[in-house]
Amino acid sequence: MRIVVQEAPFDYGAECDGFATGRTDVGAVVTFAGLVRTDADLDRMEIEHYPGMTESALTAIAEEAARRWSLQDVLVIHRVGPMRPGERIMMIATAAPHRRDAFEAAEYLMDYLKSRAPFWKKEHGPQGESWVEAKATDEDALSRW
Amino acid sequence: MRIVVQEAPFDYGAECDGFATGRTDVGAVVTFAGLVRTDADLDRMEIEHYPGMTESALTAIAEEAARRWSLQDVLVIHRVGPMRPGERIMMIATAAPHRRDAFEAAEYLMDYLKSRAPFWKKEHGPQGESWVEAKATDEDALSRW
Amino acid sequence: MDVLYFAWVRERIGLPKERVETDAATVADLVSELRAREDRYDAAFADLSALRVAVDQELTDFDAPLAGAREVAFFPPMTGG
Amino acid sequence: MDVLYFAWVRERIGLPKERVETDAATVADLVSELRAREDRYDAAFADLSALRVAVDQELTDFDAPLAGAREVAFFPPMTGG
Repeated sequence: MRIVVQEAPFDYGAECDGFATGRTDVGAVVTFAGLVRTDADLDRMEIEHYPGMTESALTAIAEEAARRWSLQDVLVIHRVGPMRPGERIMMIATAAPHRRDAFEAAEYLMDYLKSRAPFWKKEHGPQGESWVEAKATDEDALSRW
Repeated sequence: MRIVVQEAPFDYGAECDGFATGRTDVGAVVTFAGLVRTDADLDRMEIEHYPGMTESALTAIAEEAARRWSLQDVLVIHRVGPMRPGERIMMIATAAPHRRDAFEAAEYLMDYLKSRAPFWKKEHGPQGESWVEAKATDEDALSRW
Repeated sequence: MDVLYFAWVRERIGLPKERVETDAATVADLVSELRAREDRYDAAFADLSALRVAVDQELTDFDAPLAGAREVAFFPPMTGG
Repeated sequence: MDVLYFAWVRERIGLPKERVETDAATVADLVSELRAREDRYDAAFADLSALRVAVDQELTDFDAPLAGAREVAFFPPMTGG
């Protein structure tokens, strides 16, 4: 298990490649990448976090996923600080013997990371800046688990 | 949309990277890689397919996914021929504005690809060779959709 | 029409593809004709629940009509992914 | 104890962190003390349903006890991913 919180960009391709290399007990790898998306005029996004709690919250979420599903590895990388549209904000990866475990664990990680890890997004555009509001659908997503 | 059936290995990392690069309308990328897994003595696996129908079946499955979910791109790469334990058999990738679409479409693609695209796996080990049998759970997985 | 066999169906029948002249109205009729030919066909088609069929590269059922069909393929349940 | 503020809570109160001497028994008691201080605190804590709280870096509720707590943090619902 590897949990990383950093300002620097990460190499999504290399991380995916490393996750699906060199093991004969892994049958299924699922990865997710979250990108800075914009429908409109977004100049940049800024992500604030709670140093210390961020790492422990992500670790607790990943450990719970490893308890619930049969997983061989879990990776979470989340950036903080300023980012531009199209940049990668974060990624997760799961490795499991079977695809259902890899998929469900990945969705669980994303649902909890979204609403239970201390990150806050602020958008900066020509109309000024505003904090991204949490969506009711993201809170509702937790009731699946 | 890109559908590839080939004998040669593919570059999972580079494909993932390309899928999550250079677009500001994509918020979520999900990828899946299937590997040759072995609990026991497996020397190699061989995948047979039905040239012509394979490509059209995969295209139909991907097109149906694009109808059901809001997707910006879909990729399916599936190898045929001989493969050793640890090698990558196939991958899919989905890109969408939101994570739920990317995840559900990826799971749909995998469930249908597994049971409705004309591939057959044969395992070769010290005890001889045998065709992999389809699992009832894979057929049952289709009832979700 | 062309009749194709894949995986263990191909191995039991002993060939991947053959040209068959037939007036069979349905896939099931074609199966009956093939089974009557030789033991290896009879054995390969003994349990239809273990087989799948495609007509002109589309999955279908054993009661599907064959009118106009150019290619019929028999194979076990698929195991991709 | 250390009291931390994040995102718009930090902006409204005007600082990221402060040392608070308090005998508050619960988070809610601490919130009442802070609101009584100044308008900017009162405004930041006006709608508790829009806020989340962590005690010693663990998410908890506003009725959580503060005995032994070293660090309390207030922030809006999280928006990671």
